[in-house]
Amino acid sequence: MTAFVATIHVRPKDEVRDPQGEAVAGALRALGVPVDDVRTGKEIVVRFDAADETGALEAARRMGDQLLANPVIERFEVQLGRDGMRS
Amino acid sequence: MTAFVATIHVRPKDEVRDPQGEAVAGALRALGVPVDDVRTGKEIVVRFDAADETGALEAARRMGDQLLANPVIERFEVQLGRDGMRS
Amino acid sequence: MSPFPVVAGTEAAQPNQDIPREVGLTDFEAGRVRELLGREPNALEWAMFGAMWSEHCAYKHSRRLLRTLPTSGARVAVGPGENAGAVDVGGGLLCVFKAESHNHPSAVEPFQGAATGVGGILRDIFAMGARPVALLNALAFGDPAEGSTRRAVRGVVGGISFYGNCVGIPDVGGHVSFAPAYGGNPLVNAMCVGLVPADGLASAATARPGSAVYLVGSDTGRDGIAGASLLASFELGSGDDAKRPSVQVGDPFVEKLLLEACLELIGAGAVEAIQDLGAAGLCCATSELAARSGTGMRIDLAAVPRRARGMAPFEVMLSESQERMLVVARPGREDEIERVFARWELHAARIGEITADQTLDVRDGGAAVASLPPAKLADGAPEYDIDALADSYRAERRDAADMFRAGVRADADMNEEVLRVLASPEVASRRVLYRTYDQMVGTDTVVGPGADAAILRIKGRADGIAVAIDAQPRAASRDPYVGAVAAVAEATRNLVCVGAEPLAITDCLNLGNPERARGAWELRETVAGIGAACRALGVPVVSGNVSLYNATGGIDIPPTAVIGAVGHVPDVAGYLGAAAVRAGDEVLLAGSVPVDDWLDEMDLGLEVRLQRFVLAAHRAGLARAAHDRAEGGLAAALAEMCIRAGIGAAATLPAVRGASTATALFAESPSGIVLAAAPADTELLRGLAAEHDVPLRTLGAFGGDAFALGPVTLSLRAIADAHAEGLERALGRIG
Amino acid sequence: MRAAILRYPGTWSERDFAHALGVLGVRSEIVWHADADLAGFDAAIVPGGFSYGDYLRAGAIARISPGTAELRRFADAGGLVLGSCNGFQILCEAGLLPGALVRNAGLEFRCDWVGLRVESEATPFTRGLGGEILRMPIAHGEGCWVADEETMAALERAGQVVFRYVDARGAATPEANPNGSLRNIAGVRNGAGNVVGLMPHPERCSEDLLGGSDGARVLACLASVRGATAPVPVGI
Ligand SMILES: Nc1ncnc2c1ncn2[C@@H]1O[C@H](COP(=O)(O)OP(=O)(O)O)[C@@H](O)[C@H]1O
Ligand SMILES: [Mg+2]
Repeated sequence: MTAFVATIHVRPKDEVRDPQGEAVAGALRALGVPVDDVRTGKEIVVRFDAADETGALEAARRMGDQLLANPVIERFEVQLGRDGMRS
Repeated sequence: MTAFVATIHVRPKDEVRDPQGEAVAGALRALGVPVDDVRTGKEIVVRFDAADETGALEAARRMGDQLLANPVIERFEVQLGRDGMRS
Repeated sequence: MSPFPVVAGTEAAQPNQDIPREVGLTDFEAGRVRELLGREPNALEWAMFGAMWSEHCAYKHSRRLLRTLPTSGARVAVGPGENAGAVDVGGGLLCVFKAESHNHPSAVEPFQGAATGVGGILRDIFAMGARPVALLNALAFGDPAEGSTRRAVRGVVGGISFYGNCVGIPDVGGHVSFAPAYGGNPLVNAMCVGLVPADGLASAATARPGSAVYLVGSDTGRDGIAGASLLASFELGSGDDAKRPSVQVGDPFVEKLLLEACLELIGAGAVEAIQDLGAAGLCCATSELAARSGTGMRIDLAAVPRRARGMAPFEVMLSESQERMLVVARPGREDEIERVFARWELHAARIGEITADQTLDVRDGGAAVASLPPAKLADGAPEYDIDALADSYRAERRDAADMFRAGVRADADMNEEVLRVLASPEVASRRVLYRTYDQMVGTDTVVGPGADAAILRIKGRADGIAVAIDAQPRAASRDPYVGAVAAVAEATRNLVCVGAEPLAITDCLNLGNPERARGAWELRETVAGIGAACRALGVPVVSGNVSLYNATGGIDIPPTAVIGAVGHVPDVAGYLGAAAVRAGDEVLLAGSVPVDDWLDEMDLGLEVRLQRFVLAAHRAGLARAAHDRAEGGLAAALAEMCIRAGIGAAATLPAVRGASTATALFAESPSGIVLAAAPADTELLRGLAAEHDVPLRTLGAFGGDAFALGPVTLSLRAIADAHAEGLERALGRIG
Repeated sequence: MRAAILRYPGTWSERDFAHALGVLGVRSEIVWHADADLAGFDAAIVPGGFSYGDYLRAGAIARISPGTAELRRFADAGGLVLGSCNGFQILCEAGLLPGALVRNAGLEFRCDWVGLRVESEATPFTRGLGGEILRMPIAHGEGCWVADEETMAALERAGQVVFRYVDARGAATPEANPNGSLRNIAGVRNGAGNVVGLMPHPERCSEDLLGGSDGARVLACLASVRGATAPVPVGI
């Protein structure tokens, strides 16, 4: 088994309203930054073991599908790396 | 002015408790994924105009400092790009 | 000038059968539209009719029946028809309330569906000028052992908690049912209660020609599920993701600002008329406000602040973006309106004005895009008579509805059975759900969730209000009429159990397909049952909501009439509860004894006498505590009293000829209330019961730390744990 | 005693505080964050709510409001500041109090009654209450107080922990901790003692009718700082 670290980026789908983004945009404007648009998302960094890269990628995608993202309003992307801190 | 898009990644500092990460780790284990550790963060995607790359980077850092991250518990990183959608 | 100016649109010339169908109108309805207008509508106009004449907005199948409900009474200040109903609670104060369903959006996205359901009902209340003081919710889910149900519970409860907590309105009560039939179609009904001085009521019927119209709150985007069917007819580029309508996402923060700003302006007298935006968005709000006011309105869609680029006029008209209100300014107060909304950091866009010509004149920049009579949109839909279809249904007898008694064998260990019933998802404590709701914000909650009814004080006064919400889907699945009667009886009985006099109810009807014989019959029987119960009990219906076409896999849900009841508590400090029991108090059963065949007929006369008796006993200071017999029968009722009071009891079962022990313990016959009374008071209590012609039996006494009822002996600790942990266990949250 | 109650967009406990203080005879005024002027007030209350929806982090956007700048000036000049719930979160975000408040362990919003032990009398809000066990409601989703070890140790040394979650017998057990707060911390003060924050809601338990009146004991400390006036009548 190899130690992997996957970062799963979860964002609201483009057409879905993001009230948090709207509030942050307002706050940034109040700070004097002329922002056009703000969208907010989550990133989940998971350290885990897998047999190989294919297995790791598959596991990370399953996490996104089954738990981390709500497919009705969110989409996610996986970024995979070796876990240098552990292996 | 040029249209930029900055992604500010905000993560809990290593020594700070991350209840959300703990909960996700528990849920993933319940799903049968043997995860070692989970940390959760936010990503804020900001579209804005700046004179040049230096100015844009500075503005994005200021957003992180003044609003997007709480230095007591979080650190942040800026990733900067041109905003192809607008420019 | 012709009343219908020429309107842009290529379809205007020749009739097109596809468009009306695609916006959900039948050929008959389309014909009626053409007849009313005397011309062929353009595409946008068809879409507006399609939305306004949908079942959701027009009550086509239920309106005739709803008219049979009693809606008037000495305390009724506002009956059905407005955004919410209102009763007079004395001292110049009105209590405004309504329940509404958000089932279909919650089935698609439980969290946002439930959250926006709460948002919608809040807007109905503050559109009346009332400050919301409490929320309640009635929910129904599938089998709690299923993963999908568990996700739905988490999502729905999470959404309610997210929205209500952020706006800062306490959630004080609710009702939860579980049955497999709700698996694919959970029910999410939200109720809100507000208070307003009688002279501070706002209305959508008070706009006058010449006044300015503002659209306030969130920007308008492509949100809204109703849009989905419409989009097809406008053939937007398929695969263009950004143009697909999307799930409505709620922003409780904006709702809170909207609430405060609207109440401030209404309180200052700056608002001439006001209407919230809900289903069918701007289309519905503009046409209803104009129709109710008997005026016309001219609006310019180009003035509507948008969140998405490139929105077409029909998208702006039909968007269901949340947290928006339509506000008509009193002439001369426009600056004040703009100033106050700006201070609350909200957009207020002046989008048009009220006109005298009875036309809703919609423009997009310079171009006229729709021109329709608002009254025809709002009230012109046909009403369908479902009587013949209902008559054609042959009701089949179904199984007994008392789920617990039915499952208990005569030789079962009754100790085990009592624990099983107390821990069952139908009976177990809901605390695991409601502890995620703020129950106390506002500092008016005297009794919150977990009691028969919640009690709210009114600051500066001795009196207060009580609220309860209930449903009887199991009884209704066998007999919708009896189920509806039982739901009204239970909701009002729950008020009586805390010492409140029932004033009025709101009803939220969740039913299946009214175009099928059985659905039509269930709808008719349900409304008839509510009407009969309300007339007998003297409580009018002041508001309500109908949600049809609820089904899982083509099978309709059980007819589920959710009843929200509001009562008056003369002295909140001296409320009646279930917890004030003392050792030595007698255990009494007032009203009916548990029987097997209660579903054959409900004795409304006894229910009325029982409620009057318990209120009289409370007023005379003869009852220390009360709790009604409901899910889980007498065993659950007495156990719950013991748990709440932290005290045991030793009682016998009422002897009923022919009734088994299981029936005596678990039958859910209505019209029964367990009372606690000091031994010194029971003589007078018996006299009072006789006066009211209500049977009253002494079953035993409270005291000790054992729960003993007939053959059952359990420790207080055991019944408390079963009741406390049952729901968490059923939902798989603890092992 | 004249107290200002700060209202941000999304605040919802301001009226509750005004009512509770009124019952105790303390005059208060609700002030809007954007043009807050605290001159002339003896105390400022930062009440509960969801300022700016608590988007990003609870209290994060409120931190950059002019009201918070005014609050900082007021506190620096020795004014008394009490933050409850969202108010505590805002004070931490603003750096007026140490530590930060993150999502509850278990992630759920919790509304319940909790036990609190008063750990420090060295604040104007707890004078005479040292060691007392109080019952108060909480209602929050981000009440897990955290700080690095150094801050934590310094705080304990200086006696800046004001309230701890405890069980009925006064023990700071994990079961008594509703949100996973470090060392069961429910409330802290600044070094000078004039700024105090706590997650529970004293304004919700200031009358017996509402299930308890321990909150009134805390608010009464404030009332006694300077002579209280007669009870203020309150309507709805
Ligand atoms: N979804 C909910 N949200 C809040 N409180 C709820 C909810 N469901 C039930 N409750 C509360 O739990 C208690 C028990 O509910 P229920 O069994 O329906 O009571 P009853 O039989 O007295 O009507 C009541 O106080 C009710 O208000
Ligand atoms: Mg009841």
